[in-house]
Amino acid sequence: MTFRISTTPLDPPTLARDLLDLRAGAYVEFQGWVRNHNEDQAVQALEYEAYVALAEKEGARILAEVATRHAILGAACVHRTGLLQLGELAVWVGVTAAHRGAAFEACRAIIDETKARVPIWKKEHYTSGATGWINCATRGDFATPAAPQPQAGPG
Amino acid sequence: MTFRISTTPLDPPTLARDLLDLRAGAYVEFQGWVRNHNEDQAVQALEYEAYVALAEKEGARILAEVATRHAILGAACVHRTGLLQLGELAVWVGVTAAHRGAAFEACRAIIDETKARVPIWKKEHYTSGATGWINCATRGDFATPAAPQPQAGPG
Amino acid sequence: MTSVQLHYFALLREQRGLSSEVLATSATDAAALYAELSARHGFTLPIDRVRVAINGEFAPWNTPLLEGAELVFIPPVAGG
Amino acid sequence: MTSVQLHYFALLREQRGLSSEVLATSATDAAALYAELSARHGFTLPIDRVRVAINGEFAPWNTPLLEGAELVFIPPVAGG
Repeated sequence: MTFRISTTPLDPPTLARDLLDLRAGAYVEFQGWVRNHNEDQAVQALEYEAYVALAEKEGARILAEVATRHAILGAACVHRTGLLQLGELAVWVGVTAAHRGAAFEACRAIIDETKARVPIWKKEHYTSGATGWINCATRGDFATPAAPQPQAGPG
Repeated sequence: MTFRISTTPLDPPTLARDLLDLRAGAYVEFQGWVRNHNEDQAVQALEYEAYVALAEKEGARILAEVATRHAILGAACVHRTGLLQLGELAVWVGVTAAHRGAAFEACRAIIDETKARVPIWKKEHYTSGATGWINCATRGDFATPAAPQPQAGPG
Repeated sequence: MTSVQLHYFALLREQRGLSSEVLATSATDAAALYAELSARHGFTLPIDRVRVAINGEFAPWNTPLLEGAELVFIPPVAGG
Repeated sequence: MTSVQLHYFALLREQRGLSSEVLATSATDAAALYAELSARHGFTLPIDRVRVAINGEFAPWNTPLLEGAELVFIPPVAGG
């Protein structure tokens, strides 16, 4: 159960290796890739920034919470920071379980909670030359609308 | 969109490579591993057998159906046959989509439908020396209960 | 008599003791043929847990048997 | 006056023009400090879209400022 911020490229097979478990019948993996558009804008690159100490602490809490709610055997999440090009891997989540239902649900919950709660920020660089911090627009001009604010405080 | 039966080991990174797509923001993968137990019995190995021609036809229908119901960009599934040892990869599903919701739902649907409809059979070899074709028990003595029968006729 | 080609998989292959055969039968549809073979070889799966494929496609049990047809009886599947 | 350490990330880092600073303030809680800095540096994010972390943990906005505390204002997150 590790949640880690990485400044270097992620290699899924290497990451998955730590989750090998002979009790596991199901392995579900999520990869978030830098895609070439957001809403109607053409994207050229993404820049990720994290408050590493708190991100890893909050991420570990997410993994622990998910493990109490779903019958999983293992779970891990690694998130990149820095400037990422189109097609690059921004976030990886891997989950093992005896049965696939728990693995799918836990994997989904981990990425959902990570996006909602972990102090990581994303700046889009558009092909037009403009840039925008996602969820930070205050006049609704270019970035995506803010997600609902998570509750203050851990947990 | 390919569904394939393979008599040789599966390599997830190689399989995933065919799904790379700059429009995709989400990639979800399922791996079914040979686990060391089923219900309360210790398993030593699994033997998979397929009616290859019909399996690949039915599998292709599943992928096409799922693609009409979910906003995905690509999907593939490969299933092993032969004798597999503990920890070996029996089935691999990969799905890409612009957004993660569709990728998770489609991946889950593909493995669920594959297990329910595709003519592939699994024989468990227990450490006790006994064996059993899964879902084929007629006296409820050792194998898992039969799944609900799918409708006759192509999907 | 109608001559058909049969392929067996999994439990049915083991209970039949072979993978394929060509058979002359007086059965007129797939259901009757399964009943005939069950009686002869002691198949343990009742027909309502089995499906049939004819010439490479799933087919209804009451499909008439045509000369040269290829049949596969499909035990409950268990991929994954 | 209370002396606190501040770290800035993302939009707030750009609007502040630096990543960290040590600041002496007369604000008595985190909310008052954010208001003070917003007025001085033109932060565009209203306080209800920002969270605060004190000494490495999320904290309520009305947490009193203690000498030497480390504060981070957290803009809306967007991982993934």
